[in-house]
Order: sequence, then C-alpha cells, then structure tokens
Amino acid sequence: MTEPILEIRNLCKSFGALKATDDVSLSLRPGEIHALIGPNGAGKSTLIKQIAGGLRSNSGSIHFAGHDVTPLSTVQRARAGLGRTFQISSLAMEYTALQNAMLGALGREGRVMRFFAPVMGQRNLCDAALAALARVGLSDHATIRTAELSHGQRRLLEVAVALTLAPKVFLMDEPMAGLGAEGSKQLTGFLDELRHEAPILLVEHDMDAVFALADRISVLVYGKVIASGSADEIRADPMVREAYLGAEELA
Amino acid sequence: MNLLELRGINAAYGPSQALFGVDLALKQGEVCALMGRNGMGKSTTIKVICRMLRHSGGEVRFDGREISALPSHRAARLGIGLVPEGRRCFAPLTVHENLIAAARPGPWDFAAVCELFPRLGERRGQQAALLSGGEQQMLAIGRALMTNPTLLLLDEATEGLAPVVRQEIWAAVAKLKRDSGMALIVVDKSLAELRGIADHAVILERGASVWSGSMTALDRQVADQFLGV
Amino acid sequence: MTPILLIEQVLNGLQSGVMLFLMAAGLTLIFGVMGLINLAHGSLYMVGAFAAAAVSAVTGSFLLALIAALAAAAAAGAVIEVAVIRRLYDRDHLDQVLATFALILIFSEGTRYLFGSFPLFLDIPKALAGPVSLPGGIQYPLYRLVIILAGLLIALGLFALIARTRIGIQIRAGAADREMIAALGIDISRLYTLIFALGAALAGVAGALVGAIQSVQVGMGEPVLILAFVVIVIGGIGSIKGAFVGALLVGLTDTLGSVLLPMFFAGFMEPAAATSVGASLSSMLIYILMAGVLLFKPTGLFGEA
Amino acid sequence: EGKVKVGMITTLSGGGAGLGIDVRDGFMLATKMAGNADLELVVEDDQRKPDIAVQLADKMIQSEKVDVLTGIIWSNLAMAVVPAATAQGKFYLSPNAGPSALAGKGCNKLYFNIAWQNDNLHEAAGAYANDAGYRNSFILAPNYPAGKDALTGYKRMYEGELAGEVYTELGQTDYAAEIAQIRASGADSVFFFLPGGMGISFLKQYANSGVELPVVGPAFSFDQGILQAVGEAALGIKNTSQWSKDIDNEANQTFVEEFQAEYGRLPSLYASQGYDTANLLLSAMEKADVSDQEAFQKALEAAEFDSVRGKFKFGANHHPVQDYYVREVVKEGDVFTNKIVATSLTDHADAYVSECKM
Amino acid sequence: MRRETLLNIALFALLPVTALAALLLDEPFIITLATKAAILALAGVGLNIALGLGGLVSLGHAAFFGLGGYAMGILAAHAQSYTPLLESPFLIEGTKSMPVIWLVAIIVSALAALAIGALSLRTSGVYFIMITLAFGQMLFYFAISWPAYGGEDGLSIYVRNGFPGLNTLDPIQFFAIAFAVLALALFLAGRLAKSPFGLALSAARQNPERVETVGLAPYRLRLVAFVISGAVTGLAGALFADLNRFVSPVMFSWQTSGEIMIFVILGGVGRLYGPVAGAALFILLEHVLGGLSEYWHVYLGLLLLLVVLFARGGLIGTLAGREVAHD
Ligand SMILES: Nc1ncnc2c1ncn2[C@@H]1O[C@H](COP(=O)(O)OP(=O)(O)OP(=O)(O)O)[C@@H](O)[C@H]1O
Ligand SMILES: Nc1ncnc2c1ncn2[C@@H]1O[C@H](COP(=O)(O)OP(=O)(O)OP(=O)(O)O)[C@@H](O)[C@H]1O
Ligand SMILES: [Mg+2]
Ligand SMILES: [Mg+2]
Repeated sequence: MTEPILEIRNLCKSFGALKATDDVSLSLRPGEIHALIGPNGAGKSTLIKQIAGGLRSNSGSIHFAGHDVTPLSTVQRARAGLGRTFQISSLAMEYTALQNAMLGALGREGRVMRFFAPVMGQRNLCDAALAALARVGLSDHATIRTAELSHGQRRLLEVAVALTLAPKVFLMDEPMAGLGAEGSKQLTGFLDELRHEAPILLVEHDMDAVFALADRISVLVYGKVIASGSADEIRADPMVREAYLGAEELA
Repeated sequence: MNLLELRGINAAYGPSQALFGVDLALKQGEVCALMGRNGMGKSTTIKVICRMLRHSGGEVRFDGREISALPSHRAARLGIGLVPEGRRCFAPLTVHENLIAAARPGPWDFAAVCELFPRLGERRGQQAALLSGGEQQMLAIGRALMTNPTLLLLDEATEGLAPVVRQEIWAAVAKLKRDSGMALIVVDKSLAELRGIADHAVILERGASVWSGSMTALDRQVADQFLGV
Repeated sequence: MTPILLIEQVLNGLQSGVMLFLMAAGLTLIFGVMGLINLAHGSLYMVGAFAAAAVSAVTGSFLLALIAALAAAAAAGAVIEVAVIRRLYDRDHLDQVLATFALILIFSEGTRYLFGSFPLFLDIPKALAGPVSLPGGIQYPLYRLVIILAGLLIALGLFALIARTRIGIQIRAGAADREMIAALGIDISRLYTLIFALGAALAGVAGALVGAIQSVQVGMGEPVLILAFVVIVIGGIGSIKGAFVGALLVGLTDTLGSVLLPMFFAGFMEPAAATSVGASLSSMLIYILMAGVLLFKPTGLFGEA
Repeated sequence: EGKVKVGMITTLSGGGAGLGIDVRDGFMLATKMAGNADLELVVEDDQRKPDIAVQLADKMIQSEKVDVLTGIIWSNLAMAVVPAATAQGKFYLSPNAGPSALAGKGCNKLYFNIAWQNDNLHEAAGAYANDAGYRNSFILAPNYPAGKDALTGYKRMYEGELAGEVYTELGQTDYAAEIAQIRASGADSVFFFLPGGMGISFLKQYANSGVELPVVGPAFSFDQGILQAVGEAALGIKNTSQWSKDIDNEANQTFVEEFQAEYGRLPSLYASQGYDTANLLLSAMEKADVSDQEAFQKALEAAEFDSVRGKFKFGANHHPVQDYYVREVVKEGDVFTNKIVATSLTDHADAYVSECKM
Repeated sequence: MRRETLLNIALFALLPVTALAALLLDEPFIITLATKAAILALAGVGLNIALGLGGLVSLGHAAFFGLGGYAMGILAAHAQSYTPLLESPFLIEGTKSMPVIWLVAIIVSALAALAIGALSLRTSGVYFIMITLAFGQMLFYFAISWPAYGGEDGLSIYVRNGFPGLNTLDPIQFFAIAFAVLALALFLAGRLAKSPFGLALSAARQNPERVETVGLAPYRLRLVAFVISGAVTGLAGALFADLNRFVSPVMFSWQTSGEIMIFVILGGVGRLYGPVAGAALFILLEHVLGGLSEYWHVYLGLLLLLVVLFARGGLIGTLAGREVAHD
C-alpha cells in the first residue's frame, strides 16, 4: 500500500465546552477519495479548516507530503499544495468567473509582487484559468460577474478555482451542495477522474455521490471518528445508519 | 380557489432578464416542486413571490389579491414564509434571537422548532455565524416556521443536511401539509425525495415554465429532458 | 498630589466618561447597532443644543429647553433618515460618509444662518447650580452629578432596549441583512426611521445637557463626533456595555493623563518643558489608548469578530 | 491714480466666523463713513484654513492685483500669508493677529499691525495682577504657540509666584480636572487665556464649581460677541484690552454709535480693530500714493488717524505702542458688556521690537 | 472606445487645457487652482490605491500628506537659514531642490506607512478607519505642540523650491511639474490596478479568505498597497506645501484625510480618474460657490448630497455607466 500523502494524527479542537474535533486521526493516500460523512455539526468543516489552516488545533499534528505542517499558516499550507473548496461559496464577487480562476492560477504561480504588466495578458495564467473553467463546464460563463452567477454556478466555480491551484491534495467541503441532480451527476463523474491527479478528502451529504466515489469512508459523530471503512461496510454499519443515514432508500 | 397564482411573470436583474413568462398555481395545502437545472430561474421565481425582487411583467396573486405592489414585509405578513437560498441567517445574532426576531403567533414557536431540530435548542445561545452549515440551514427553516406562514417557500432548504435530518424535514413537511393545511413551494435537487412529498411540479428552463403537471405525470422522459436525470 | 485630589480627579475622569457616554449614546444606536456611519451625528448634537438655547432664552425654563432639544433633534433625525439615509443602507459605507459629510455642511451653515455666528447662551437651571459637598470634603458641582445620573439611566435604557427587547433584535438583524428581515415580515424601514430618530433625540438631549456647561456654538458637534467614535470603537461596535466601558476608559485616561503626565515629566525635566511635553502627550493619549486597544483586541474590548 | 485696492482675507464661515465678520464690518463701516471712492475692497472667506488663505492671497495678488492685504484673524493663517505677501511687495495691515515671529526677526517694512502683538494683552493682565496684589497665580492656556505666548506674556509682567501652570488641550471643552487643580493649588488668583468656545466652557464650569478665586484674562473671552453666551458667570471678571466701548473720545463714541446704527449690535474688539485698520489706511491714502511704496510706508508709519483707542502710534517694528486697560464685565440692562476700571499699561510696546531689523 | 476611456481622456485634458487657457487670458490664479487640483488629485490617486483597490478605508492619510509637507518644510527651512538639519552622527543639510525633497518625502511617508500599516492592518473595517485616524491624530497633536518647526503656526518658506531647468515661481511651469507628476502617478496606478498585484489586492478586498486559500497573504498585499499609497500621498503633500510655500499641522488634521477621501468618493471609488474628477469638481465648487454667499457651505452640501444620492459610483460611475473599472 502506498504511503499516505496527508496524515492527521490525534487532532483536537474545542470551542469552550464543545469538542468539535476529538482525537481524530485520518489519512489520505495518493489516488484515493476519502469521504468524510457525519451528522450536521459533527465537526467535518471544522476538521477541514484545521487541515487547511484556518483554525488552530488544540493538539495533534498534520503531516503533509512528508512534512509536519502543523505550525504553518493557511497561506503556507496552500502553497505547499493543499487545495480547499468551501461549504459556503467564498469567491471574489465583483470579479468575473475568469478573474476568480486567474486568481487561483496566480496563487499557484506565486509571483504576485508584480506591479506593471497586465495580468490578463499573461498567457500561462489565462490558459490555466480557462482550462479549469472548461473542466467544470463554466466556459460559457467566463466573463460573467460572480455576483450574477446562480448559486449552483458559483459552487462549480469554487471547484474550478481549486483546480487552477493544481494542488497535491483536494479538501472539498460539500462540493455537490446546491448543484442540481444533473450537476451532481456530472461533478461525480468529474471527481472520479480528478482523483488520479490528486487525492480528495471529500465532505459530502450527497450519499449517491459518496457511495459512488469513495474508496474509504470515515464517519464523524460529535467530533469522533466512529467508523471507517469501505462503502459497503459503512452502509451496513447499524451505528452509522442510526446516527446519519436514517431509513434512506439505498440507491 | 388558488392560494397563489403567478401569471406570465417576467423579471430581470438590471439589464439582464432572468424570467420569461413563468406560470405557477397552487392551492391551499398543496406542495409544488419547482424544478430545473442550475441557473434556470428557480430562485428568481421564489424572490418574485416573496417580493424580494420586483417583476417587470405579469401578475402575482396571493389569497385572491394582487400583491405586486406590496413591499416584501407586507407580503410576509399576509402569510408568505421564506427559507432563502444560501441560508442568510443573521450572523451576529444568537440562534434564539434569529428565531424570535420576526416570529408571529401560531403553532410554531420556539419549543416546537426545537422539537423539530433538537440541535437548535442545544445551540440556542450560540452566534449563528458559528453554526455548522447544516445547523444554519435548520435555523433558516425554523426561522421561517416561526412566522407561521400559510405558504412556505423552501429554496434548497435541505442543502447540506444529513440524510436523517432531511428525512425528518420531509416528514415534518408532510405533517404540516396534513395538519395545518400549509402550502409549500419546494426547490430541491432530489427528485426521489420530492416525489414523496410534492403534489405537482413546475419545471423551469431558461427562465420560462416549460412543463407543469402532477408529480405522477413527471416520468423518466420528462425528467431526462428537463432535469438531466 | 494629595490623595484627596487624586480621588477627585478620578471622580472627574469617571464623570467625564459618563458625559462622553451621554454624547456617544445616540451614536451607539445609529453606528454601533444599525451599522450606519453617520458623520452628521455631531450636527444633531448641535441642533439639540441650539434648540435648547433658543427655547430657554424665550421661556427661561430648562425643562422646556430639554424637551425642545429632544423634539428638534428627533425631528431632524427623522427627516434626514427619510430623505437621505434611507437610500444609503444598502450602499457602501463610503457613500454614507460622503452624504453625511454633506449633511454636516448643511447643518452647520444652516444653523449659523439661523442663529448667527456667535455662541449662544444656555445655562444650567438655578436649582442645580453650585457645588455640593461629598464625603471626604470634595466639592462637586451638583449639575455634573445630574449628568452622571442621566448618562447611567440612558446606558441602562439602551442596554435593555438593544439586548433585551425584540425591537433590539430586529434592529441588529436588519443591520446584518435588511432584505431578509423584511422578507420575514418586519417593516424595517419604519423601524429604522424610528431608531434613527431615537438616536438623534439622544444626541440632541446630550447636546442640551452638556451644552449648558460648555459653549453652544456652530461646530461644537465635530470634536464630540470624533470622541464618540473613539469611545464606541474602543468598546467594540455593537456593544452598549463596550461603549460604556470605553467611555469611562477614555474619560479617565484623558483626565488623569492631563493631570499626571506633566507631573511625571516634571520628575526629570525642567518645569516649563515638562508641562508642555506632558500636555502634548496627554492630547495624544486617547488616540494612543485606542490604537493600543485595537492592536491587542482588533475588534475592541467587547466587540465580536 | 490714487486708487487703492484692498484684499481682505478673513474667516466668514465655520466656527470662528464671528471674529472675521466683525473685522470686516468694522472695516466697511469706516470706509463707508469716509466715503472715499478711491478705496476698493474685495473680501474672501479663508474658512480658517491656512492653505486656503495662501491661495486667496495669491489670487488677490495675481488676479485681483490688490495693493494692500488685510483681514486675517488667526496667527497661523497670518504666518502662512504675511511673509509671502510682503515678499511680493504688497502691504499687509493686520487687524488682529500679531505673532511674535512677525514682530521680531521676521518683521517687515510692509507689514503693519494695528491690533496688538500677541503677548500684549497678557502682559497687561500680568501687570494688573501686580496692581491687584495677587501673589500666587494659577495660569492656564491651550497647548499651542499662542497659548505659550500668552503665559509667557503674563509671566513677563507678573511678579508673584505661580501656584500652577497648565497647558490644556486645544479645543478642550471640559475643565473639571483643571478646576480641581486650581482648588487644590492654594492659588490666590487665576489667569487664563482660552479663546472662543474654550473660554465659555471654562467660565461656566468655573462659576459652577464653588471655587471663588478672582479671575483675570485677556479681552478675547469677554468680548461683546461672546459675552452673552457666558452670561452671569462672567460678571465682575477683570479683563485686559486696548479698547473698550466706553473709552472716552469722540472717535470712539462715533464709532460705537454708527456701528450700532449700521449693524444693530454693539461693536466688539475685533470690529474696533477693523475700523482702525481702515482708518489708518485711509489716512495714508490722503498723504501718499500706494504705487510709491516708500512714501506710502512713511504715511502708514505716521499713523495720523483718529483711533478709537485715543492715542495710537507704531513702534519701530510697526506694532502698536498704546495703552492697555482693565475692564470689568457688567450688565447694562439685559446686555452684558465691559466698562473700564483701570489702566494697566501705558505707552506699552512689545518685547520683540529690539530683534526687529528693518 | 469605451465611454469611460473617452471620459478619462477628457478629464486628463481638463487640467492642462484650463491652465493653458488661463495663461492666455492672463489669469494666473486659475493656473494656481488647476495646480492645486492636480496636487490634490495626486493625493487622491494615492489614497485610491489603498481605498479603491485594497478596500482600506484610511482616515489617516493626512499623516502621509503632512509628512510629505513637513519633509519639504523642514528641508527648505534649514536650507533657508543655512543651518544643518543634523550634525551628528552625520551631517544632513537642508535643501531647496524639489527632486531631492520629493525623494525624501516619498521615503519618509513610505516608512511611516509601513509602520502605521503594519500595526493598523491587524484590524479591519471600521476599526481600521479609526486606528488610522488615531495615528493621524497623534501626528497632528505632535505637530501642533512641537515647537521646533512652528507648532500650530506652521512653517513658511519664502521662495518656492527649485527644479533643475525650470522656473518654479512661474505658475504655469509649476503647474507643468505638478501635472507631470500626476500623469506619471495615474499611469503607474493604472498599470498597478491591472497587474497581478492589483488582481490579488482587489480580490483580498472582496474576499480575503479566498485569497488566503489560493496561497496569497492578504496582509502582505495590503501592507504593500498601503505603503505605495502612503508614498504617493506623501509626494502630493510635498508638492502641496510647495504650492503654498507653507506647511502647518492642518495638513495632518482628520479634516484633511476626510477631504482627500471625499475627492475619491466624489469621483468614484476605484476609478482611476476618480480623484481627478473629484478634486477638480470640489475645487471648482469651493471657488465658485465661495463667491456667491457667506453660507456657501450649504450649497456645497446640497450638491454633494445630490451627487451621492443620484450619481451612483461617483461622477465617473454616473457618466460612464456602471461598467466595472478594472477588467
Ligand atoms: N467558532 C466556533 N465557536 C463555537 N462553536 C463552533 C464554532 N465553529 C463551529 N462550532 C460548532 O462546532 C460544531 C461543528 O461544526 P462544523 O461546522 O465542523 O460541523 P459540520 O460537521 O461541518 O456540519 P455540517 O454538515 O452541518 O456542515 C457545530 O456544532 C458548530 O456549532
Ligand atoms: N443578483 C443577480 N444579478 C444578476 N443576475 C443574476 C442574479 N442572480 C441570478 N442571476 C441570473 O439569473 C439566472 C437565474 O438565476 P436563479 O438564481 O434564479 O437560478 P436557479 O434556478 O435558482 O439556479 P441554482 O439552482 O443554481 O440556484 C441565472 O442565469 C443567473 O446568472
Ligand atoms: Mg460543514
Ligand atoms: Mg437557486
């Protein structure tokens, strides 16, 4: 089995008395999609934030591509190759879809202290941005301001920006949310291929997608991983059924 | 008589038109599913109904009266409740404050909402901004229920909710419809779940209503053509 | 310095803090809670003082003067809310800055047009004139005690209004998302007009109360405006408690700074230079305080991120 | 030929407008009474901003082509305008501000001050304190150059001890802390220089504090325009001035009557200064043509006009050598005003005249 | 060509055309006004980099304006009195050469912006407005009470500083200098807005979280923008002092910060030529209305009010339509 590229060891985070993540250990191996599911408020987004660097952990460590990245800031982790999408779209609303994607490309390139040459004239950045938009199916909307995109279109743009970063690992917080049935189906197919470029830690409530995609699933409840395993194992786990899946018709 | 009736609604954001003649009708106690691909005008239609967006053509009748001229707070007071797309909780307020801010008397009160969503009771003093995504969604639903509407608009109200919770919500919706005769317009992505609850559906395509009929008439072919499933 | 003088100066500091709160109270509502940057707040303060002076000159009654201040400022507030401010809620803060700056110009020169260029007379009522003796032999002006009382009452009232009532919740909800609260059935426009008028009325009353021991003149509102902003920001925007604590802190710092700093410098400098350096530093002190507070707590003492 | 164009830059809007309006009104009254058609006046509002004042001076010199400038109220504005104006060969007649820099090293043959050197009124207060037998004064002024000049001026004449010396913040409105210091200081008298609203606040608060030490100050806080706003709190307070409406001479009586008739209010110190400035200028115009700079300067130096102050002459630095009076605030009917109770300095010049090399 | 481009060309030409017309009509004061407009527009261009592009609402830009002004005042005062500015540890002489003064003004205000920005940028929103105000006020009170350079009275320079090969005392030549500097600043600011840095900075204004997650540090972007912005405003301060041949603490006052901000808002926040339009209009109003009535501020206020209420996006926004300036 290959070495994990991302490894989380004994991560804890409390908000006052609330333990949002409680001694969580997880790993992500090259080429896989590792889904993280769990009830609302279980601590999934908190965990993503801790990995991406937006939240400091109380204890535990994060190892990424062979380095301990626990002390690094969000920016440094992003540069190291952690690409994240947000549960609630977080985009530059005045910019066009293309400009948002350019921003990602610029972040990947890293040379931002350039004050003179027009950014739109930089072919390499532009191409990377357009390619990313094309991959999520937003080519037609490249020149539309983000504020004028519909909710679902913004969700796709969120993914496109992460693509331009060409990260070593994707951290995706509910990418399907807000997408229609068709959109979800397409994105599922897309993620299925994307895993070969970089593995994905996927938080998602869309069980169709999770069961279709995930190589491994971990279930988080009250900040603790209560189960971990293949799709079939999880589907069959009575604890998971009770805490999370409910009586859902199994697709 | 129809509780809500949209006839030939046109609407635009500034210069760009988003709706081109949307028709929709709904009786007391009915649930209507509003469907369509991303960006087809579902949310825009919802905004027109609750008067958040002024339409440029057509008419909106609610409870027998033309409400096009009303500001949104008057429409709300007539009994239109809204769970908006993207939650829009009042971030700096606590859960409890969010719920009571616009509450109106009726069967839905704080206790009833907490019974539906126990999580909200547990987080009652927490700032909405610090809630998890799903908790915010629950809050948005609870907040709308607390206004005790006769027509409830749910715009992607189950987005980001765990399957169990989603099931609970659909169960609650069914109960609402049954017990209090509340009418609902539901925008949601899961056709399977909508089938269990909606009476009829309207499908939008590029801002126009292209199909409407009962849920049973919405067969595979229609779904394939307009929704891509 | 004798202990008794020190105590007296601390008292002065607290008093000046409460007075600051009185002046900042209206702004706490409009800026702190409604989230609207209203530079014309100082003008409303001035309107109150001028209305009070005019009415007191005619009637000789301080009570009537206070009522006039309240009414005039509230009316002015309501008018500008309906005519101008209402169109600016969903705009950028900067548009609010420009518009309310324009209002300052209009109010200041309009007042000068009406009342002339010279300061007006407004005195404290005879019944409240003169000092009273406090324990420890401190002589303290009675009127200032009244101001402290008024400030405390207003602080409590505001706190109750904002934190404890549904109206308070609705105002804050409106500040967070106006469109949404309206869609839930709250007539936010009317509510905001009312609250704005209330904030204006508080400014007007403060103008009258404080104007009676200061000078009632055109431009009196601007220094107050800056101070009031400082107070609110130190305390943390949106927090009445913060505004109150901020006001006390600023009052104490300002008073004690101007007393103690020259003495401190006199310890190792020649007297003339010490008084001058001390005075210079003390005039910067509240800004140093504010910068210091914000460096350690970037959202003020009681503010939330 | 024989015509003189005067540019008046003064404060007509905003907080300090009252002073500028009085200077202007006094000046215009004098020109009206003289009926001299050769004098042409342009007035502009400096908004009390130095940069605006400088630009207005430029405008008047470059576009309006004035011969004489006047009107500025505030020292800092004067410092901004006067050196540049005189450098361009224009006369400047100061109706109010008299910063020490322009009286000493920075004096200029084209610059005349018709009011006072900034220290003068404070010196007069110091001299009065001696006469009144004060031995232990508490003195305070705002922390800016004019405030420092004020305390320096007072101390120059005053011979007693200082119970305390305090610089307050410019624009301060609450004086509780200072009053507490005064109460505790064991002083026998208080001298203060707090112009404008600061003085009103101080006096009201002082009167209400129960401290009953005698107070003395320069005329600025007790002048006609401001006195009504102070009210009772000022009654009986002694202040020093080079002018008072009850100075007994014909020119002054005419001035006071005509001013009241023209504007419907009592004239202020500033109005008297504006009035004298105009009359000085008119007197020089009688004698010389402004295009002959040297002759015109001589004519101004002669100062042969009927000053409302009685006698008036210039020292070597073109600043007044005059008498300073002690006035007391009294109530005449409904109106608060001043009456002269003593003379504190006679034929007094200023401390900087020896530094002036013209 | 886009309407905004045409408008910008017209605006750009406005000042020199006015100045030349004034020269022909022999109205030197109008030239002075045009110069003032150019210099204040330059200050606005500086602020606009922080405000429009970076969303940094600084109410403390008077600090840099004033520092630039005092850089000129102090250097020229020492040159005027032939006393060195500093004798030990090394000798610094005063100077009356504009280029040298500009350089000093730029460096001093950039350093100040670095210090103030490094501290202030820990806060955001209204707190940022107030903390920048606080630093401005500290300098203001310091300048008022520091006696060495005149305190509140300020510092007068009797003769305008020199520029190699030009006669700066001639209004039109001084105008040419000021305008050339403005033109250069506009050109550079225009390039900046479209550069990679501009893209990232503006994104950091709209959504700092987004910028962080693509691996760019908003704090650094903002700090750099703040320093550039402060330096440009500082340069404007030096020119302004030279225009008046005078500096005083008023340059440090919050009203000055406010006025610079008004120019920017009036013209249109984030519009490259916004400050030019704003400053020109403001000065025009000030001088036209000033002559009309003692109470002209009322009219000024009413006009400004009309602009905010009915001219969305400032003058340029209204005239050019709501197209976004940067794309
Ligand atoms: N800053 C905070 N302060 C206090 N509590 C917080 C904070 N952030 C999150 N929480 C709480 O921590 C819990 C975990 O939140 P988190 O956002 O990680 O949940 P989640 O698993 O992503 O849920 P969802 O599926 O609904 O998005 C929630 O109950 C939330 O209310
Ligand atoms: N604020 C806005 N300004 C301009 N155009 C908008 C705005 N909001 C939506 N649009 C446009 O209007 C069209 C309809 O949008 P709407 O939000 O109604 O779609 P939707 O069906 O709700 O899609 P989704 O499923 O993605 O939420 C879209 O093409 C969108 O780009
Ligand atoms: Mg989440
Ligand atoms: Mg939608």
